[in-house]
Amino acid sequence: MSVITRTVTRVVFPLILLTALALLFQGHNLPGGGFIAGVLTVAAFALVYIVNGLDYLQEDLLGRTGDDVEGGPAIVADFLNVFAGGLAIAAGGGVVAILLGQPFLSQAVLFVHDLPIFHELELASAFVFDLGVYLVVVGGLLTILTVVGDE
Amino acid sequence: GVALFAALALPFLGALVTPLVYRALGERTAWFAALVAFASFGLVASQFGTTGSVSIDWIPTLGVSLTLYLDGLSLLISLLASGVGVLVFTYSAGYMHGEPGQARYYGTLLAFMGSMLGVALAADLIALFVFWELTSITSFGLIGHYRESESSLYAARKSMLITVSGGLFMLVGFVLLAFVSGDALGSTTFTLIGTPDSMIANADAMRTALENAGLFVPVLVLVAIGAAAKSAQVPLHVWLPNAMEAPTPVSAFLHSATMVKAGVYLIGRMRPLLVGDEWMLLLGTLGLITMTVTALLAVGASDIKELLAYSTASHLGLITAGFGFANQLGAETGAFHILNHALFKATLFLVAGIIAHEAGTRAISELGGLRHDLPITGIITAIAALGMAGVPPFNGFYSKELLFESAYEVAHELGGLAWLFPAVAVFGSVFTFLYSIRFLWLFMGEKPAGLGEVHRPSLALLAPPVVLAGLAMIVGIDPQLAVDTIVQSAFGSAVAGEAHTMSIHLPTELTPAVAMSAITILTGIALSPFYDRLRDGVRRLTHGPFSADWYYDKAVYGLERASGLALPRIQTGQFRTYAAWMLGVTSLLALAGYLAAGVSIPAFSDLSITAPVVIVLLVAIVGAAAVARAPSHIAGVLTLSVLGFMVALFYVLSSAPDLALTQLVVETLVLVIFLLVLNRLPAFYGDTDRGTVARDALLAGGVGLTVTISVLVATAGSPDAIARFFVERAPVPAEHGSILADFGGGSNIVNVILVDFRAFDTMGEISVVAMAALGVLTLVAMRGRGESS
Amino acid sequence: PLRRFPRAQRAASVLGALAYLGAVALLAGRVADESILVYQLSAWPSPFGITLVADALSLFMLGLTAIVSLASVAFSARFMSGFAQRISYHTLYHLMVVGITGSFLTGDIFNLFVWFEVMLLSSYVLVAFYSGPEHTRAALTYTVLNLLGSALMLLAIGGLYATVGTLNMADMARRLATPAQFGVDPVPVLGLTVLLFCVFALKAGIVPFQFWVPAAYRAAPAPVTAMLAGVVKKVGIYAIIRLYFTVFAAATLPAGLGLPGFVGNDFLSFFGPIMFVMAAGSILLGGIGAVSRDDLDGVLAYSSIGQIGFVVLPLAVAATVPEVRPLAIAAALVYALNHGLTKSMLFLASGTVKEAVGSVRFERIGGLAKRTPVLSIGFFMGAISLIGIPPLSGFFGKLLVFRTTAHAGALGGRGGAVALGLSLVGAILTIAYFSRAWNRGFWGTESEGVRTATYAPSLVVIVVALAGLLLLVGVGFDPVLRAAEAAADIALDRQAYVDAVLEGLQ
Amino acid sequence: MNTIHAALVTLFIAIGTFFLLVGTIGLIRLPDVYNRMHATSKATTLGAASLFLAGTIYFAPSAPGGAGLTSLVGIVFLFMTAPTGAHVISQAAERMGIEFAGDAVWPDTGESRPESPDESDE
Amino acid sequence: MTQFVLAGVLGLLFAFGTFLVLRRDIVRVVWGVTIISQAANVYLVTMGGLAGSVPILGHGPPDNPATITDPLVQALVLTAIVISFGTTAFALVLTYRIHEEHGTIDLRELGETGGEH
Amino acid sequence: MRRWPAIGVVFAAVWLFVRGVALTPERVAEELLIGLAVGIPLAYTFRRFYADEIALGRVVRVLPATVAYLAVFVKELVVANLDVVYRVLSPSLPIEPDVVAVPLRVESDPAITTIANSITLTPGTLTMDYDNDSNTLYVHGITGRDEASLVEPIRTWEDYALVIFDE
Amino acid sequence: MSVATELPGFLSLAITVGLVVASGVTLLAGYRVIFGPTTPDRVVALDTIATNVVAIAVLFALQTDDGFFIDVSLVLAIIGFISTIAVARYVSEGDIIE
Repeated sequence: MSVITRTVTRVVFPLILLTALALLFQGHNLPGGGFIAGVLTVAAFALVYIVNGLDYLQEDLLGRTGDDVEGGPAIVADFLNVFAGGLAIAAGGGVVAILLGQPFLSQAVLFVHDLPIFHELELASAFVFDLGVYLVVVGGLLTILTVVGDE
Repeated sequence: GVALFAALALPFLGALVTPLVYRALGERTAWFAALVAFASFGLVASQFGTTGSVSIDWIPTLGVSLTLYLDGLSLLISLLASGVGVLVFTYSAGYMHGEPGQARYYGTLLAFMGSMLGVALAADLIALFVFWELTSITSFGLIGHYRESESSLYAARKSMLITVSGGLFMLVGFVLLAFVSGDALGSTTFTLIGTPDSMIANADAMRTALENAGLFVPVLVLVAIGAAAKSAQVPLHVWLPNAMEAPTPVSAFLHSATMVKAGVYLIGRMRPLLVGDEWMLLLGTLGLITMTVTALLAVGASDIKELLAYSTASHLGLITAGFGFANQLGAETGAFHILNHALFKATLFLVAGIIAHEAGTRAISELGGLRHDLPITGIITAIAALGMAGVPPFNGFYSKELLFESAYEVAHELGGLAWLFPAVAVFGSVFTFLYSIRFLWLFMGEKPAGLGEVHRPSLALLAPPVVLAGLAMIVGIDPQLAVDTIVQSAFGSAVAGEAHTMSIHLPTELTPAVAMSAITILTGIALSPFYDRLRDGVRRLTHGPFSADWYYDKAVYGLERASGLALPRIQTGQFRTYAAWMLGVTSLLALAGYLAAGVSIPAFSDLSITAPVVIVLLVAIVGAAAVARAPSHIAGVLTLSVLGFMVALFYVLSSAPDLALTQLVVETLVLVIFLLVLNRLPAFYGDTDRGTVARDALLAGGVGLTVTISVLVATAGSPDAIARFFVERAPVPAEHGSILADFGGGSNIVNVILVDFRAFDTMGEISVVAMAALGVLTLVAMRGRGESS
Repeated sequence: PLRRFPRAQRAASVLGALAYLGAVALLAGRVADESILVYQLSAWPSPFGITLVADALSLFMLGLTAIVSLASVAFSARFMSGFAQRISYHTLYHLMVVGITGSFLTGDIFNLFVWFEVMLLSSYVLVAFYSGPEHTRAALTYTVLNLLGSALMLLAIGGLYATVGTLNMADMARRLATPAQFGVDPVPVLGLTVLLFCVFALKAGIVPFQFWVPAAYRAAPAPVTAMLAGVVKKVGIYAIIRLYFTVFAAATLPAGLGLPGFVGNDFLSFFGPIMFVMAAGSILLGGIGAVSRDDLDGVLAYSSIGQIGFVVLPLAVAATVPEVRPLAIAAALVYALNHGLTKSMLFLASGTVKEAVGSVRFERIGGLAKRTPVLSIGFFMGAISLIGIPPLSGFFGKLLVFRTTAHAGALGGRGGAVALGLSLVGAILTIAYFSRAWNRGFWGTESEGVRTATYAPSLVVIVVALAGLLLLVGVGFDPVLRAAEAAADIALDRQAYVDAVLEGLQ
Repeated sequence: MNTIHAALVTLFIAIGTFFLLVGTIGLIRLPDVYNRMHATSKATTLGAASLFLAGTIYFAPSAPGGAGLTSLVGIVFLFMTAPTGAHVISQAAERMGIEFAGDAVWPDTGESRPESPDESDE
Repeated sequence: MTQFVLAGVLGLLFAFGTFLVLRRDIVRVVWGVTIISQAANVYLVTMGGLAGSVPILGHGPPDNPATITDPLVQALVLTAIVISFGTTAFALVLTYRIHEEHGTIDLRELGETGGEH
Repeated sequence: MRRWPAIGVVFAAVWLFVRGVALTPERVAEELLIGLAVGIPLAYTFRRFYADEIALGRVVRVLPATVAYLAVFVKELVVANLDVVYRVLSPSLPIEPDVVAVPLRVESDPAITTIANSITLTPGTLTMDYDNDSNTLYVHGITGRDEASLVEPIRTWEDYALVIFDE
Repeated sequence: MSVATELPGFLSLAITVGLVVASGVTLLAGYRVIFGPTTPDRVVALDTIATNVVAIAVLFALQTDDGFFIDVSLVLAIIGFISTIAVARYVSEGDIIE
């Protein structure tokens, strides 16, 4: 279809992605979190997928020029990896807590101040959990979209 | 001591090892089996005369322990089981020559013998029940030995159904007994006999406990059903004639010596515990009715094994009647007749096997004059059949005379219609005399032409009947010897209280019992020429709905047809009915729950809801209505997304921002997926007829109503929720160290809750998302290859 | 990611199952010595964090799960096609096991919902695994019914949270025990619990929620059916026991029950008659249904409906007659255990037959006993243990059911005698349909498909191993009974549960 | 905040809601799709944009919790995507050949609609 | 304090949801399920109580613990939303697979092709 | 050495806006750094998207043209909406719709997009379709003016776009 | 939070009026969604609904004056745009990839 939507998506796409990432990062003390970030990223990819089509997504996106694996088109394989990684990160976050001697999945935030330019930012290890959730949602929903999309 | 366990374990070990032995020895496993049987016979015999009980406790919490108790009665049964076992095994070495599946046959037969020994020796109720059910399972296997022929499958199923269900009733009786023993003996035990705090040891304490718990009659009835099912009493005798399908050694073993003895053994064992006038009423009548009815049926039988099967049932009726009578003589009859019946009936079955094996047919009508080519079997049959007929000086006579004595004595002191007992006893034993003479007649007269030439049986076939006939002969000649070796102690353990010595010898003066037996013999001889007409009479009687088979077939096959028809009505396959049922039942139950709790709808107070929320909800309702009446798929999807927007707006207005965000984006993705899926589906409109729409609307209303009520009552309460903890624990406190672990560390409480407090839920539902992805992937990937790949 | 090489995948998943069994055994050891062990996830004190509670009851169920899942994983390593396993069967399967464990171990109600979802979603996929025509259809009914169930569950949980004010089960029990001082009024709670109960009944497949059972069991691949029949049913039963006997047993309604026919003023006496009717319905329907099925799966599916009736029956008796409650729950647990073991073994056996012959319709499979004596012995043992022949474990389930009903009857509890009669009828029906299935399927003339088929020995080995396990449970029944009674006592005394979970705070 | 800020904010809010109302009335009253799109894509977007501006002014650039500049991005985003949405919709509309209200001619082709690719359901 | 309007609205939503579920073609069933799960989510939100300000706080301990809608419910709802989305997506694909296998998507003759064959 | 990091920097600027940070310099600095840490990898991942974006070298030369363009854009927007409002509210609906084909002089993608969007926002016109082999826009007009006067404001936009995208 | 003491009267009035008008407008647009004769003008209606839901969200943000809702409305705009494109795409030629 016509060029206008294509260019508009090309401009809007990073904006949506940035909002999603913004929501992810400010998830801790502003309403955000893994879910919404994941779902929004999926919406962004769905947009690209709807406007430019899957093949365009495969080429320009990732240089993934495979034939489709048995589960469906090519990039599904690494969507699967994405959500497998997400699960691993989330569970890993938990296991790390076990290794530090506390019971499973206990988050702690650590404040680092007296860093040179930005004083006192707190980075919570709950963020790791958010990241896990984010990756799982992205991987899962993208897989669903792609698989459902191309038959 | 340990010999009892060895005697018990040996047959089971033999059974386990039989397939291996069969692979090594081929057909000569029979001797191996005979050896195992003989070893356990020897072990039991070595315990002769001692009465001891050994126990390993199996389940102490339930008070169940595997205790083996040996006294007269169990010694008698176990000697019979293993002795006849030895003979049957040698017999089957000749009989089963060249038949397939012998490893299976000997294994089950040995297992059966072991479990029969278990039944005889088990001293506590559960162990008894264990071996009891094992006998019925192994007999199931044995009767279904010829597993190609339809009739033996039918017989196997029938016998299993009847005996196992009888066993279940019995189990209930045992449970009740154990329950009652709880307050009779202090602690609930299952041990029936042997230890001093067993049930039999203090029987009267048990009886009083049973009476005032009002459980005496149920226990009696349940146990009687169990025993009746096993010993083929009327009306549960139907499995017996069909069990003829089993090979003859099996039927000899099962029918004469062991399985049907299990029932009467149980009766004998329970006698000191439950004896009384209900016991006499129930078992006496049951026994005597069986005796006559099956004697009649035996007269009507058309082939020799069927005749012998019915006669087994009638003799067992006799034994039950004996045990049923509440006096010492009754117990004497039972104990003595157990021995006699085993001796002559096993011989007759083996003889029947020889006849069937050599002559080739089992039909009575074309057998005759077998004494020319089967001379020794002729003598054997003479001894056994006359014993069965109760002719002096053969062994059956003494026990039948005892029955007459006890029946007469019972009639003597009860008076009134207790006189039916001796009358029915005489009536029944006339027919017993008739069919046994008929069986003997097979050897007299000359051979009909139809019979091929019968060639003489091999030694393995001939030896066991000879041994049994010899034993029967000895018992016939001086019964006193048999009595004070074994029957005396057997009878001793079947009576409550003191047992006086029994002295059996040829009658030397005219007592009423002798008169009754004389009457029987004379009328028998008188009636024997009219045998054929009697037989046809009996056959006509049992054709229609009088044969008990009819009831059984009606019950089983009727049930099958009924369920074949009824089920499609319930499991229609229509998803609508399922959902309707489910939602209907849930809403009904929920409403019942509310009503039962007497929930009160709170009074109608102010509506503290802001205006835009009302309008948004109005739009949501309109959207939902539009979805219900959407003309096309696309319209439905669009209104659905409008509904989604409205719901998201509702979240925004009720100040739940990230909820709104998620709901919105999820809504869009659902829309996208709908669109992806929709273009593949045909645009289809179900034309709806009125009735279903009305019922659906009604059901939907019910569900809506339930939800409304639950919303109303649920929001009524305002408990002090645990949310305050989250509120003051989530954000970062003012002063803090570098690492703080017991504060959430984020001012967005929802996120902190999701990620920090109940991180496990988040784990759960990201795995749900992951699985959804996998599920979709699998569904699509598995498109081509279905089941078989 | 480990999809790359299938052999390792198979081995990894069987090892996973073994590790799971090991973990359960470890937990069993720990539970044996201090009876309830509580594990505060993510270190937040318990009414606010999620607690994993491992007491004898949940461990009893976990043991059953570990065994059944090990057997069916090993079974599926051979049964499922290579492609199926590579794609996602094992991950789905393990996620289902994770869901099941989570729901057994969790201490709060929303988490229970989440794990139900995990377990349900994976079972949707597994039921729809072979997407042949009737597989998808069965999957559809199963899916939509459970979607509705989970929606209703959300309703109930939300309502419970609104009324009781907490999600933690122990905290709930505490609040319902003394509702006044928490500002909780237990009147609306009953309805919500009924809703929840329906969801659990749907999960356990009790009448009238058993519509998905015959279809789903037939559509799912054999190891999945073994899991469904053996374990997912038990999750429902466990949830019922846990919630009703520990949590809601505390609540008393001051006004008593309004409806006629329900006496007594606590929640259980309301559920007693209801469970009784459901148990009766499922026993009769299961028995009658199984008698006229003409394929092995159908018989097994309906018989599992029948057997679940036997599990619920003692629960019904427990709900109405308080004196026999521990015994009744032990009976229900023992019966659930042996139903889980036997039924999964029977489904695996029929899976083997289906995989070899192609179908399990009776007219296609005759004379299996001749062709595969070992397999048929395994099947026979399963059949007779369900019938209740000693010394297999089914007998003890039946014995305990009889004892409870007998005791209930003897103590004059209403319906004791009826329950006894009902259980006897159920037992007779079981004999009827199993003897029929055995005659049709295993004895009789050997049909064409059976003779030419090749039976995979590893599958037969698993079936026989399970049969041996049955025998082991039967013979050494004593530890099982003690475990069941420990589980029953734990399930019943709330106090230990509450202060194990919420120790130390107010 | 002093009154002129408040006055400015109320001014933009009034303008926004007014354009919103006009857009929807346009959606209701205009006869067919293309004309409706005129009203909605212009009026409602402008309404929403002015409301965003109200938000920006109301939350001064030192926004608590980052609201100020985000609404500027919102304005830019609305201005860019609204016409694209209208464009896509009108293209979809004339792709499935909805004839214009009144007299419309298609400049280069004689007949009044293009070729339609796939199935249409009625 | 109960709000009645909402109760009515929710009841109606559920009624429409089940009504759709009871239709004969599968897409409507899925719609019904979607509506029901959205209504369930709304119901959960109402359970958390509706009045009160947003549940996010600035730095430091909050000053008004009483009147924020309790965030727990929102966390639960958020989980429920994503879960119901996952299952809805799956149900949709399942209907699509059904259509592929059977060719039709209405339940009636799905019924009698089925039955206990 | 290629150009996607430039795009990354633009992303950092946009990230500044999206987070909505207070315009105090050190807040801006740290957000810029975070934006950089976020934008660069994002730009790297989607480098193929912006493979042929405008070269940054000439941005400085066309800055005045864009400012002029934006000012005219806002004026036209307000005028457009007023007369749409007038048309919609008057009871007689004075609209006579007609479609005109406008051949475009610009043929670079961003230029066309800007033209299309700005047209849609100006009074009385809506871009209906664009086919890219004959490079003409089909505009749907709602005011009854004839074709030439309808096309005339589009030309003015075009020579603005020509300056901005200078080809 | 640097707002002065309280919201000036006519501002809160303007906001409540805006809220009522906006939600009313959604009802009207919803009407068009339900009864639009052809599919595209359902889509147009949906798009309009999305936009003024965006406006409503912004208004609500103004009302509770803490700046979180702006992000929400931004996402709302994104969502509206995406769903419009998806629907338009589906309506025209059955969607998705060529």
